[in-house]
Amino acid sequence: MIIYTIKRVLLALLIMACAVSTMFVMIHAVPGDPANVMLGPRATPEIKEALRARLHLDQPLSTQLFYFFKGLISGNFGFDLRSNRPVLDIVLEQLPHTFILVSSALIVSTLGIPVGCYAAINRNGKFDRIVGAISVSIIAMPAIVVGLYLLLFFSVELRAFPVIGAGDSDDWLDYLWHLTLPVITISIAWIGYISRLVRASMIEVLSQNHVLMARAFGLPEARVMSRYALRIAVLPSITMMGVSVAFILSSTVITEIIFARPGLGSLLYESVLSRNYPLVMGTVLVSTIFIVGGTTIADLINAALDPRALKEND
Amino acid sequence: MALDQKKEAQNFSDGLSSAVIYRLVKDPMGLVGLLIVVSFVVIAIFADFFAPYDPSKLDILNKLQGPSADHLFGTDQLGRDTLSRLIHGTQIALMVAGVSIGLAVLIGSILGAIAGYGPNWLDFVIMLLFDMVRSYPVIMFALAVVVLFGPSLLTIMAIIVATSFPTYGRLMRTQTQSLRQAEYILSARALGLGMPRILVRHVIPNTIGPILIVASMDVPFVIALEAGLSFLGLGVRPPTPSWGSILNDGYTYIRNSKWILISAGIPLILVTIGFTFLGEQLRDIFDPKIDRGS
Amino acid sequence: MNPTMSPVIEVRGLTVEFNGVPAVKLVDLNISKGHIVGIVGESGSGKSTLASALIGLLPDSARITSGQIFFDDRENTPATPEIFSELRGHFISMVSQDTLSALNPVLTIGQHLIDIQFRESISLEEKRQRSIAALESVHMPDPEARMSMYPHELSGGQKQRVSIAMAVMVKPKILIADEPTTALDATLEVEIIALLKQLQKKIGCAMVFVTHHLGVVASLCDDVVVMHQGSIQEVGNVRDVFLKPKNDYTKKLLKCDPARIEKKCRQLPTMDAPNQKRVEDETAKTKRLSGDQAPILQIENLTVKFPKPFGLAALFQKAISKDITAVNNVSLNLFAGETLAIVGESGSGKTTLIRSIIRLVSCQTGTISFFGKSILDQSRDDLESTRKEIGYIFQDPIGSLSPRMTVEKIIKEALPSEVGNANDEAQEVQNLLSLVGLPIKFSSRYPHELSGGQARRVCVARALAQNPKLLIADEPTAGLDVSIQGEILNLLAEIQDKIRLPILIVTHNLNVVRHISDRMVIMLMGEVVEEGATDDIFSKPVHEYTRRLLNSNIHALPE
Amino acid sequence: MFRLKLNRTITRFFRNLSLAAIVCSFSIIGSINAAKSAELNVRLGEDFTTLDPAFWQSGADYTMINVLFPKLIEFKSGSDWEYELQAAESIEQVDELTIKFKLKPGLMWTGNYGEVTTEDVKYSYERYIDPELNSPIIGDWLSLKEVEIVDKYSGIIHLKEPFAPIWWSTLPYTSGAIVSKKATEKAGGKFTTDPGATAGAYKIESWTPREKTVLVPHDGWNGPKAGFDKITILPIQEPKSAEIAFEAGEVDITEISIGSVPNFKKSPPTGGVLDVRPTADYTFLGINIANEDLSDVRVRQAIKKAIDVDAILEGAYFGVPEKSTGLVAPGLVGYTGVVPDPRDVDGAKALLAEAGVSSLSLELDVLNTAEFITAAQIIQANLGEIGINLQINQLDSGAFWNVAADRKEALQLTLNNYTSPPDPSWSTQWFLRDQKGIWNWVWLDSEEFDNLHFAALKETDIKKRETMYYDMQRVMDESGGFLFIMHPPSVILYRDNIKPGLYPNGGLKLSAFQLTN
Repeated sequence: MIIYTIKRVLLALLIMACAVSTMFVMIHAVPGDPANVMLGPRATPEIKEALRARLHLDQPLSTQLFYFFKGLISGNFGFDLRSNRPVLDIVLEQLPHTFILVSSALIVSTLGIPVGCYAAINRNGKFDRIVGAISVSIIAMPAIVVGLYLLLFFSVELRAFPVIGAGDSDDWLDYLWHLTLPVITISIAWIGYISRLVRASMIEVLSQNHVLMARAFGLPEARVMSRYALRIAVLPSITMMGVSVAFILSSTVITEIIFARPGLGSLLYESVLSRNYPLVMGTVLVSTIFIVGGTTIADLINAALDPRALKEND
Repeated sequence: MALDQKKEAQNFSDGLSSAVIYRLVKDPMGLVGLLIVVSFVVIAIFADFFAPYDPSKLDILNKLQGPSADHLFGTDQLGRDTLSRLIHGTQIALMVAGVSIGLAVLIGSILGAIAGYGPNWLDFVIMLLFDMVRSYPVIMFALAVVVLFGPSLLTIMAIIVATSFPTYGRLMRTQTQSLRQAEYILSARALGLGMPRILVRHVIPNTIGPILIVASMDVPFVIALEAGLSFLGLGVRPPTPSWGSILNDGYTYIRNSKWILISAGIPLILVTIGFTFLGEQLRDIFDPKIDRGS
Repeated sequence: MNPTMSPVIEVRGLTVEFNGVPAVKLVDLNISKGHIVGIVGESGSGKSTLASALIGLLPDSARITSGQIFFDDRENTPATPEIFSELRGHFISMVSQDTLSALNPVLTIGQHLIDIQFRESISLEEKRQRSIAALESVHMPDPEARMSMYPHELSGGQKQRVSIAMAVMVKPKILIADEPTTALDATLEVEIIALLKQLQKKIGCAMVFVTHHLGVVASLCDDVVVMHQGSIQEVGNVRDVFLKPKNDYTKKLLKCDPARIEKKCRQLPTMDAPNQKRVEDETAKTKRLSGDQAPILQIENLTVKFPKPFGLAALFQKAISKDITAVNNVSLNLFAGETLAIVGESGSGKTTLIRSIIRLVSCQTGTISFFGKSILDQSRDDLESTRKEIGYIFQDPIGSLSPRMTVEKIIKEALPSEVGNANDEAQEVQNLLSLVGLPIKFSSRYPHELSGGQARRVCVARALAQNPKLLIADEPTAGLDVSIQGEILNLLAEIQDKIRLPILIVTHNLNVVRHISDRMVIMLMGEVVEEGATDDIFSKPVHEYTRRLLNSNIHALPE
Repeated sequence: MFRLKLNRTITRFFRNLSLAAIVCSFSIIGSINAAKSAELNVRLGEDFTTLDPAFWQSGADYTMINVLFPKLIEFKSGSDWEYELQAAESIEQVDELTIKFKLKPGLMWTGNYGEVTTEDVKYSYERYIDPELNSPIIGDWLSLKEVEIVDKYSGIIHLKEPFAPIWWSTLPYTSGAIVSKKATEKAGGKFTTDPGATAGAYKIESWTPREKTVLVPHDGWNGPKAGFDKITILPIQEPKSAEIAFEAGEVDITEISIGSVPNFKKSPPTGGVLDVRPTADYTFLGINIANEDLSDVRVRQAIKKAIDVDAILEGAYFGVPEKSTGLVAPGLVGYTGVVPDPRDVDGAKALLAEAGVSSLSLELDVLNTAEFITAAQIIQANLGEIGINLQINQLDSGAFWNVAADRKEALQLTLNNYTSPPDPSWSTQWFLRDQKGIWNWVWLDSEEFDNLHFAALKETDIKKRETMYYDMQRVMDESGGFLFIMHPPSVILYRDNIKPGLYPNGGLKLSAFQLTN
C-alpha cells in the first residue's frame, strides 16, 4: 500500500508537471502583452522593456518555463501583474470559497447513494421507475441552465435567495444561505448520476455469488446490503467523483460567474481575460492539483476499500 | 466482391440495429429518448421549414416581447423571433456535437488502440497525455484556447475534440487490452489472418458498441459546453443563433423579459434528456452484464 | 433410502419456472438425517436449481409454481421465505459452485467467518477463536495469518476450504454443496472431497452434493438422484443405481462415462449410441501410425519466459521481481497420425507451450520446426501461412468465436483462399457443419446463441475448414457433459483415421487421455516430468507426480 | 476615469471604459440599520488592484484613491465639472509655470505618521518624474520641474513648460493625490494594496480581496464630516447581478446597464432613484483608412451612410442616449450640435457603385459585451442591405485592446468606446499621427488635425479654441473613418434615503455621500 501510494503520488506529480507546462506554453502564446496589462499604452517603450525583462518575457519560452518551475520549487508562484501581490496569496484567498463549494456539492451528491441503493433493491418497482426517470433526466442537466433557472426563479422572482457573493464568512448561516443555490446548481446532476451509478453497480453486486453466499448463511438483509453489497457498489461512484473534479470545476466557473461568487473559477475567468499570466498559471496549478489530487485520492480510497485494486494496479 | 462487401455490411447492421431498435422502442424511456433525439435531428435538418421567421431578421420595434400568437417564445432585444432562433440553434448544437464527438471518437480510438496494443512505454506516454488533458477543467482549457485562436465554431469544436478524446481513448485502450487476450482474437490470429483483417472484422465491430454508448451520453455534455462558452461570449459568431448565446441574451435582459432565458433553457433540457435516456437504454441493451441478469 | 429414518428435508411436487419455462418439474425428494445424497445430471437438468430451491435462494427470475418444502424442525409447515432466512446459516448451509466469487472481495477471511456467527451471543474474541478452529478443521495452513487476508490473496483451493469452513462451522443439519470441485484441479478435487466427507461425518449432517461427475458420486455419496430435463429419473442407493440402473436415461448416462469403460476405445459411447465401444484393431493402428519417420512437429529445448516490465513504465506497472518461466526447456515430437496428449494441472504451462507453437506467445530459446521448417524464424507472411496449416481449437469454445459474426462467416474465414467463389464456400461450410453434426440452420446463428457443445463443434469445424496438417486442441472437452464429450472425441478420431492427422491435445482429464491418446507428456511447473506411450504410463508410472496424478483419478464405481 | 481607456484588463461584463462603474446606497435592511448606525453598501464593478496613485488602473482604484488620499483640489460632486479646495486652504496660478498653494493644518495621516505637510506634497508629485519609479502615468507630471517647500504648510509648484490640463487632469485627478512620504518610503517608494498611511475622509477597516472592502470614517480628517459610519464596497462584475442585488436590498447604489433603464423607468424598484448622467465618452464605429479594402473614401462614406444609428440606439441602448453629433459631447467646448444626416441606403449604394465596388466582405472587431454585440448585429444587417458582407469578431477585452497592435493595417472596422474627461483635447490626442495603431485605430493621418490639436492645447481664448475643435471634427468627418454613434450616459441607481456624491459623469465620490433625512 505504501509503495502503491508513493507510485501513485509520483505519477500524479508527473501529470501535473506536464499539464502545467502545456498550459504555460499555451497561455504564453496567447496574443496580448502583459506589459500593456500592467502599464497601459502611455508607458514609454523603455518602461515596458524593463518590465518584460523583469518578468523574463524577453526570454525564449523554454527559459520562461524554467524560471516558472524554479520559482515554484522555492514557493514563489509569481506576482499578480496588476496588484503586484504574490499569486499564492491571491489564490489561497479564493481557494476556500471554491473548496467549500466543490466539497459541499460532492457531499450533497452522495444523496444519490441511498436513492440508488433503494432503487436497486426494489429493482423495477414503482420507486425505481420514478426515481430512474427523474435521475436520468437530471443527470446531464447543464449547470448553466440549472443555475440560470434557479437564479431566475429563486432570486429574481421569489427573492428567496441572495444573488451575489459568498456571504459573510464569519456568519455561517449567511454563508450557507449564499451557498445554497450554487451547490444545488452543481450537485443536482450529480445526485442523479451517482444514484444511477450506485443502482447499476448495486444490481450487479447483488447478483454476485458472494452476496448469495452471505444470504445462504442467513445474515440479516440489512447487513448483507451495507456490509457486503454497498461497500462494493459505491466503489465506482468514488472513482467517478474523483475523476469528475475536473468536470465539477468546470461547472464551478459558470456557477461562480452566474452567482457572482468569489472563487478560483471566477478568478481564472477574470485573469485569463486580462492576460494576467502569473495569476492564470497560479489558478491552473491549483486547479490541476485539485483535479489530479482528486483522482489520486479516489484511487487511494479505492485501494483502501477494495484490496483487489492494489493487486491490479500495483 | 464489392457487392458482396456491401451485402455483408448490410447484414451486419441489420442484425445489430433491428434488434436494438426493437428493444429500444419496447422500453418507454428508450422510446422517449429516441423520439426526442429523432425530432431534434429532424428539426435541425428542416430548420428552415419549421422556423416561423428568419432567425436573423431584425424587428427592433417589436423587441423583447413576451410569448404571443405571433411569437410563441417571444422576441429578443433585436426583435428576432426566439423560437426561430432556437430552431436554427438546433443545427449548431447538433453539428458541433456530431462533428466534434465524431472526431474525438476517431482520434481517441486510434490513440487508445495504439496504447492498448503498443509497447509499454508508448502506452505510458499516451496514458500520460490522456491524464494530462483530463487534469484541466474543460472550461479552463476552453478559455485559454478561445483567447488564443479567437472565438468561432471551429475553435469550439477543436476544444471539444481536444478535451473529450481521452475518454474514448481510455475506453478503447481498455477494450483493446481485454481484446488482446480474448480467445476469438487469438483464434483469428491462429487462423493466420492478417492484422488489417483482424482489426476490421474482429476488433472494431466488438469495440464500437461501448464507444457509441459513451458518445451518445456525451452529446448533452458537449452541447452544454458549447452553450457555456457561448454564454461567456466566447462561442459562435453573431448572428449565428446558438442556444448559449440566446441564454446569454436571456441573462442580459433578465429584467426586461424572462422569456428568452426560460425558452433558451428548454431545448437544452430536452436534448439532454433525450440523449441521456437513449444512452442509458443503449447501455442496458449492450451491456452483457445487465443482459445476463434479465 | 431407509424409510424409517425421518427426513430432514422433504420436497413435495416442486416445480420451478424461469420465465414460464420449467427448470424443475414436480420433484418429490426426501433427504434423511446424516445421509449424503448426490444429485447428478447433465447441464440443464435442473440439479442446481433444485439445490438453490432447497436453501430458498432461487434467482429473482425464477418462480415456484407448485410444491412445498418441509424441514424436520418445522414439521407440517411448508417453508416460507421467513422460515428460510431463519434456517439459513445454522440449520442449513451451503458450499458454492463458484469458488472464485463465493467470498466477498473487500472483506477479510476473518470477517467472513466472524460475520456468520452473528446469531451467537459470544464475545468477538471467542468468535475469532472459533473461526481459527474452523480454518484448522479444513486443514488451512497458518489459519491465524489467513484470518486477516483478503480472498484474492488465497489460491482457489484455499478459498474453497474457507467456504467449507464457513459452511461447516455453523454446524448445519443439512449442507448443500453445489459442484464444489468443478473449478479445481484433479488432485485438489480428491482432497476437498475427502475433507467434505470427513467433516460431514464429524458433525453428522445430511449433505446434498450436486455434480455432473459420476465418479465423485460413486466415491462420496450414500444415495443418488439422477435428474434429466427437470425431472427425477431415478433415486436410490448409489450401489443399486450404479450397478443395476433401472431407468433408461440412467443406463445411458452411466454407459457414456469414459471412466467406466475399462478397455481403451477408439470410439466412445454417446447418448444416441450408448452401446458403441469400438476398440481399434492393431492393423488399423499400425496403418495409422506407420509412415514417415520424420516428426511433423518437432520442439526442442523450448523455454518461454514472461519478462518483467522495464524502463519508465516499470515504475508504474505491476511489480514483478523476476521473470516468470512458464515453459522450461521442453522438447517433444509429434508424428503423422498420432495423438499426443499433454497432461498437467492448471499453471503447469501446457497452454503456454501450445500457444508458442504458433507464436501467439513468443519464446526465449529453443526451436520449433513444422515439416522441417523452423517456425520461430519465419517472417510475418510466412508465419501467417504456417498458421493456416495448423488447426487450433481454443479452450473456451464460445469465447473463441467472434461474437458479432455468424457461424457461417466464422467458418468461411478459415477456408483456404483457393476454395473459390461464394457458392463453393457456402457448400463447403454446409459440408463442414454436417461433418461436425450440426444442422445447416446453425450457419446463421451468432456464437452467443450456441450451447457450449455446439460452439465446440463449430470450433472443430473451423479448425477442419483450414485443411490442417496439424491439429492442436486445448482442453477440447472441458466443461462438457460426458455425452457431448464422447461425440467430440469420436469426431476427432474419425478424422484422424481418414487423413492421418496428427493431433496435439492438452487436457487434465485423465479418463479422456486414456482412451484417445497414443502417447502422453506430463508437465509440472513448466517442465516435462514424464513422457511415453499412454498405456505404459497408466500401468507403470515412473515419476512421483505422475503417480499422484493417476491416484487422484476418482474411480467410477462405488466401493 | 479618463484613464480607464488605458486599462486593457477590465472584464467584459463591466462597461469597461466608463468610470461611472461605481455606485451605492442602502439596502432595505441596511436602511433600517442606517437610522442607528448609517451604513452604506456600494457596488463597484471589480475589486481594486492598487492604491498607489502613480500606478492606478481601474475604476475601482480610482474611487478608492479619491476617498483615501487628500488632494489639493478635488472635483465637486454635481453636474458640472468644477473643482473645490480640499487639502489646500488656498491655491493660485501665479504664472504659466508657477502654482502657489497652502495646506489646511490639522489633516492627519492614519497610524503614527503625523500631519500632512508640504514635504508629503513634494514627495507625492516629484516621485512621478523619478525615472526609478517607472510610473506609467508619468505624463501627468511630465511638465513638473520641482515642488518648492516654503514652510510646513506652504509650497510652490514649478513647471518646466506651460501645461493647461494641470487643473483638469492632474491636480484634481488621481495624480494630484497626496501620499505619506514616510509611509511610502518605508514601503520602498511604492505600494500596491497597503498604503501604510492614508488621510482621506474614510480609511480602510478591512479588505477581503474580491469580496468586500469596509471603510470607516477617519478621525484625522479635517474636511466635511463623513456621512456614514461604515461603507461596504462590494465588487460585482456583472451589472445584471448588481441590479438584482439592488432589488434584493444587498447594495444601495450601483451603476446599471443602459438596457435596464426602460424597465426601471416603467417599474422603479421601491425606494430606488434612477440618475442618468451624460458623459463625454464617445462610442463610434472606426473605419480603418489604411486598410486596402477601405482605402477609397467613397466606400467609407457609403458604410457611414448605410448604418442606421437610430436603430442601434434603439436596439442596443433602448433609446436612452441621443444620437452623437461628433467627437465632442454636448456641453463641452467644440460641441457642434449639427445632427448628421439620417440613414441613406440608396446614397450608400450609389457611392459604392461609383467606387466600383460590387461585393465586399469586411470584418468588424468588437468587444463581447451585450450592447456591442447587439449594435454589431444591427450594423451587420444594415451593411448587408448595400451588399457588404460583414463578419463580426467578438473578442474578449484582453484580445480586443490588442487588436490594433496585432492586426495593424489589416484591421477593418471596430466598434469602440473611449472615455473622456470634460476637455476635448483629451479625446483629440488619440487620433494624432503618432497614435496610429496605438489608439488611432482609424489610422487618421492629417497634418492639419495634428497642428490644430497642439494649437488648441495652448489656446486660452474659448471662441478660437471652439473653432479649432470644429475644424478637427470636420477633418474627422471628411476622412470617412468615424461614425459617431452616441455619448453613453452612465446610469446610476440608488436608494432614495441617500444623497450620493457623484462626479458629473456619474463617478462615485464616496467622501461626499450623505444620508437624507
